[in-house]
Amino acid sequence: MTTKSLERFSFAERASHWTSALCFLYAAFTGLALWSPRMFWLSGVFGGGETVRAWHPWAGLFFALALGVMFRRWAGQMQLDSDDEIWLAKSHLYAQHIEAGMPETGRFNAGQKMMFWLQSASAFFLLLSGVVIWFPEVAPRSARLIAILLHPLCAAVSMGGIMVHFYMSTLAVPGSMGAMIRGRVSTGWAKSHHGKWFREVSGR
Amino acid sequence: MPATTVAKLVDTSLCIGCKACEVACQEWNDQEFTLGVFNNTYQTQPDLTPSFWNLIKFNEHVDDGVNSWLMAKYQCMHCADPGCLKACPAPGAIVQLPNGIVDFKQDNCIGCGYCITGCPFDVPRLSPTSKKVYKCSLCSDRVGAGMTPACIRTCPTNCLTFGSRTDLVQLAEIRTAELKEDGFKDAGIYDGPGVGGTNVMYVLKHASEPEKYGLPKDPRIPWTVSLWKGPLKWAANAAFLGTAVGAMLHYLKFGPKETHDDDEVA
Amino acid sequence: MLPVNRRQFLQAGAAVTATAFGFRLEAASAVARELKIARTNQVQSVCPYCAVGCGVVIHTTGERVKNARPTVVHIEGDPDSPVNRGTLCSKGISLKEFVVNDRRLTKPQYRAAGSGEWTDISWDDAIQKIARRIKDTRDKGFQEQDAQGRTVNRLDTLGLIGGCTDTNEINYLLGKFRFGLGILPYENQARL
Amino acid sequence: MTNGWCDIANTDVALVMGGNPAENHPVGFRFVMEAKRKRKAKLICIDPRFNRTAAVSDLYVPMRAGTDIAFLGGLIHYAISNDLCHMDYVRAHTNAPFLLREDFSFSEGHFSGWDAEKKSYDKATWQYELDGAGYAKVDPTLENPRSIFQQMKRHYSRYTAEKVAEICGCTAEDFKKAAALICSTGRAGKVGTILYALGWTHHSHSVQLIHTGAMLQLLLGNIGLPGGGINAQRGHANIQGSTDMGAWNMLPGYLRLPRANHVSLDAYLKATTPKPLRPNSMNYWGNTPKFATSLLKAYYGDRAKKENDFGYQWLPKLGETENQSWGYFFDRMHRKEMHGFISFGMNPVANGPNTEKMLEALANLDWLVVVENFETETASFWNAKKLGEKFYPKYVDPAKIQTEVILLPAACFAEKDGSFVNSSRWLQWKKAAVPPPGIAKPDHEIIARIFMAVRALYEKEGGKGMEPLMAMQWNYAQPLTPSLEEVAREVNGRDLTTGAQVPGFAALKDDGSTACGNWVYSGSWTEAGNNMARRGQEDPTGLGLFPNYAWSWPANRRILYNRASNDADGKPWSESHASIRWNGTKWTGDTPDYKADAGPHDYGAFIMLPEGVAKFYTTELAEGPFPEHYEPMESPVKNALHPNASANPCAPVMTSSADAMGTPDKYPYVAITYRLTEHFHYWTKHVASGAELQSNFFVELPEALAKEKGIKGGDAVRVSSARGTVEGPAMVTQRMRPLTVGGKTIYHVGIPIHWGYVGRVRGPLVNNLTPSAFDPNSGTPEYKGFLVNVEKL
Repeated sequence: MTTKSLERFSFAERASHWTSALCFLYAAFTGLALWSPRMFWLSGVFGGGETVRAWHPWAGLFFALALGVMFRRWAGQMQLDSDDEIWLAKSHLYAQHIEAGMPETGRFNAGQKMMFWLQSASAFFLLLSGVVIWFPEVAPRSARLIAILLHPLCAAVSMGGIMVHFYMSTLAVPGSMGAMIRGRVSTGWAKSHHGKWFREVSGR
Repeated sequence: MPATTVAKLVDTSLCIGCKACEVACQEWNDQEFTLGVFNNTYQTQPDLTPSFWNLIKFNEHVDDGVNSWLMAKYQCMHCADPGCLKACPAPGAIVQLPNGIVDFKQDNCIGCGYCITGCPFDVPRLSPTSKKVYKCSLCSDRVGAGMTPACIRTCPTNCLTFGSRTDLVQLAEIRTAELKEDGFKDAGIYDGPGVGGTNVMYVLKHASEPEKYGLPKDPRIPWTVSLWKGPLKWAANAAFLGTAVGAMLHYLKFGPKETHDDDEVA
Repeated sequence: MLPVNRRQFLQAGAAVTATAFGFRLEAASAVARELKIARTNQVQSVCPYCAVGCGVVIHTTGERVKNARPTVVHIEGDPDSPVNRGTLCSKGISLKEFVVNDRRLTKPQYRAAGSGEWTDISWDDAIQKIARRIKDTRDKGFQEQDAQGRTVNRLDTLGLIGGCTDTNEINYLLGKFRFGLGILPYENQARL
Repeated sequence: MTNGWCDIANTDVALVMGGNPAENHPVGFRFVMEAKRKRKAKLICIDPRFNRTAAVSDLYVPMRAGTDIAFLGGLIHYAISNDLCHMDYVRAHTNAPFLLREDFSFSEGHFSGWDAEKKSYDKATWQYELDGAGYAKVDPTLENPRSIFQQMKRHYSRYTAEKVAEICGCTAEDFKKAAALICSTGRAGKVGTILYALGWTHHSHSVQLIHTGAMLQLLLGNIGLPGGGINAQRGHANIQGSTDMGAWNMLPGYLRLPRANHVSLDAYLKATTPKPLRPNSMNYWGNTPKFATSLLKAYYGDRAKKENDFGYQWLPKLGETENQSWGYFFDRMHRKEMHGFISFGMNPVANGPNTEKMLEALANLDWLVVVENFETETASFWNAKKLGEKFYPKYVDPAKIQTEVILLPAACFAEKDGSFVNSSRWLQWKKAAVPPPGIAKPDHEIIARIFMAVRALYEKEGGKGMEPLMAMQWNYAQPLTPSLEEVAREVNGRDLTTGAQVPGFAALKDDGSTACGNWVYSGSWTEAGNNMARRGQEDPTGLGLFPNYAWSWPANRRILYNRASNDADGKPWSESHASIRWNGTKWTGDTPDYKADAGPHDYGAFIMLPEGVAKFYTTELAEGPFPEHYEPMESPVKNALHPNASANPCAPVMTSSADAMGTPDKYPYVAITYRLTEHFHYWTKHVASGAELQSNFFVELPEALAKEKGIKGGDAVRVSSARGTVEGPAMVTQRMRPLTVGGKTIYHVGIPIHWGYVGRVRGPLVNNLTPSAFDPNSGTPEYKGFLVNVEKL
């Protein structure tokens, strides 16, 4: 084994990520079906309206559980430090691929950290409101009234975020997808995108 | 020719709490009769259920030593702007017929229960067994065959009347005037202007206090439901579209983020 | 009198509303859940509960079906009755539940002296047993003359009650039964 | 009812007292609501409970159970003393001008002629003062102190508003408010009705109570007018019909059952046919011989001949003073004086007073036959201990009960033809719609089969009383399953010479040439066919009479005493309220309760009465010619008018071991039993819908009493009387108010009746509590106003 590749994500990390991702996708698409009659056709793709009604909450629950695993694992690493603040202030440069003046990033850059917190927060509220919506005959009306607003609101935020996440991980930063699938990245990739982390793990 | 909007008028001043309408509804809709639990009232059930769509609420009051026992029928109000329909995601599960009847088609219902939250009157009920939502259909089957709804057909005291909405509004106005003449200065019509008018209307002796009858004071589709099904929907749609377009433009302009150290590519 | 057919019945029902509101309901109709009384036979009857005497229409199915017993599928108020004009109370509107009821008695039953349970008995045996008991009681208790020698032809050791929900004709027959046997203790619900 | 359901819509003031039509006759009540809406009629509800009728009434006055006569007597006093009577009506159509004998008197709760030993009256002093021709003397000015009007005025002068309040527990102000409204109908142009039911009949003074109501209506000129009358809302589909058809001491058509001293038809007719008491009295009951003879011809056919008194001797005879009504014969059964019992569609264990006594009585029989739709408490009485658990501690186990029981399944209403008579006296024909379930049979077939089997046994073996048994005519085309149409034709009657159906009772003869099973139904099935099945929608008078819908007894007359809706000269009291009118040669409109072509002055308006006029004062009742307030047999207080004659002096008291009576020290609360709109009697506990609407037995308690006892809504309570107990959850309510009676706070305990130990829903039988106290005239038990105690469990 040369030093040409590094382990970026452990098996457990990848497993929980993809579990939550698949659940998220199912919940997102079926959520869209339940969101508006215009999108109800989507329910046909995912098993029909009644199935979607039955499975969406479970998908959501598993999404939240898997995310919970990720949260426990990563929450420590996702704390923002002073470099992250600079990074965030200069994130427009990052978007334009201008590296000059950008601080070196650790295992996760500030954008990823923000994504993490955003997804965690919305997942928490999605779960909370989702349970209320799951059992309308039990949940108090006032809770339901808040939930039906909170749930789609969080879902929209979450899905918007995931769209960005998806873009970043596929087209915008080649190599990312491989990292999450196979778990490894090239040293070059690591150096380029997460310099600080590269030095930490490679000891260079 | 546009269909006549049909309506039901509940003249609470004529209700004697005989519960014929409750049973007529059960009987016509082949609902199973169940046993009740004693709860210190004459009211049949504490609330509507998936198989009990029409409940007389027995409201007891004593004001200044004078008893009153205000009975009011409680069922789907067949709103002109139905909150249930607004909240429903499943096409065809809740339909608003040209005659104004808001009907639930259980074949299309997915049991999400959004209608329960959307309803300002808290009427639809989710069946735990069939996982579908049920409520008064205003006997759309009977009305379709030229018959009056079962509850109205059986009402002995003319507390319930069925007809075109315009006619019933007139009748309600006449009754209100009569009640005022009889000394009920607060008499009035309750027809939910906040939901575009309901096709089930009430004549109340104490119109400024509908809560006395167990009716919500100023029924409106909950603002969260309106926000959810209105601005939020559009904002979210715009945000999704914006994100997607943004990503595309970003890629076209900046392309992918390059990795520098080619030699070390795995 | 012939039972009304469905059409007349529906017309009668609609006519009430039409006169009241000046429009026909058909125009307002747009949907059809299936009408469960669309193919029923209708018979006019009278509610057996209180003495308001509401006219009812009994909807039945199965009259013309071979190897099937006609059964009641729905009962509602008779719009032609000036008393109830198609309306009914909570008891009347659920008369179907009274007629078609798994608690109805369907066969004669017998409880022997000292027994703790019912046993089945045939109609013939039941009638014979009753006739025998009546005769024994009557033979023992029938008075042709009283103490003063006046003809009284009376029986007061056998009691008879009923009639409040039986028809006049049955009550008349019950009266003949009573006076044939000479029964004096004969009561109905009027006092209770 | 003197009037009818539809007619209630014509009223201006509806007094509901002793009834709760909104709950128990909801469909009939629609006409009250119509009157309220269309005529601005006022509805007054006087009841111990604020019930569903009270909820829609214009005035509700609470009143202690059993004090109705005091309230009504107060109204009579109020009307007379405030000059609110319809005096022209009173002068023209009542016996107010009649003079009483000088020796008639009333003091300390007793009328003249009281025999304290026999507990009955010698009625000689109650009679009218007669002239030489046997007619009653009258004073048209009503000034004579011995005139009934003056006597009545004096009798009720004691019933002041304050006295009424003291007795009834309402306030004098409430009483006056009610009185002003009710008495507002005491003039031409305004009509009031009284709607009553079991709240008036379930007393030990029930007949006098209804008499008081009728007196009030006469004073106000409300009898005979559309929208008026005194209207019993009868409780069972054909309770009116079964009364018309004769029960207890009656033959069909209200002909009296012969008594032993009526040794011949002639003696019977002499004793039961009244003589006119005024020269202008039509005295229609003078036709009794025609009705009786025609009945005998219907009963005994060709065997009834003039020579054998038309078979009169075959009829059973009551002893001279014998009473075989409910309370008496169950008492005899309890004393083992009866051996067999047949119950057709009745449930004495549930609906008779003092359930435990009923159970013991049935256990003393040799055999019992029950013909029913459902298994009843009566059919399974031998299993009461097991099914009814703790309520029958003394009741023995089945092994010790030697009564044989045969339970026969009967067809229900939808499974047989025939006619029912509603409260409006309408005979309505119904048709069988479906066959009975299983091998159940229609009642007439059951009756016929038993009767034929008994006859067969007698034919084979001989026995006692063969002649009356065999003489009864049973010549139906199919004797075992008589067609009810055939029976209905027999009831209507026919001319035996022509074979044609008689057109009405006017055609009946006393020479044996006509046969008629019930003269009041004569006209129901004429040559024109079955009039009971008519469905005509015409209403020519616009008063809701519907003369061509069904058929009303007598003679299709829809409003009884309708001649009285016109003044002495035949002019309507008011144009809007006359169902018949005199056009100079005949009466038009409703079938006149009068000779159709007789001039207004020819006869008195009340043709059925020997007086020819209506009676404020009657000698026919046991406890007095004027109604007097007596306390219930169990009362929390002494009679405020005459403490030494507190309860009805003539009311029978049963003395069996099961007949304990309670006193207020042990049982301080006044109990009333009643029906709920959700249920029908003891039937709907078998029906799913009734079971759903009100699944649970409960006890209604005033909030104040509940507070005193620490009882909250839903807490289990035990109600006990001197006879037995019931247990159930308490419904604590403000709808039952504490009443102040003679300075003492009186609480009512409300107990709905509908449960029992068999049914889809079950609960205690409330008659565990009720006393075997009865009205002396009608034999009705006292279900309203008996004493109980309440404990929290």
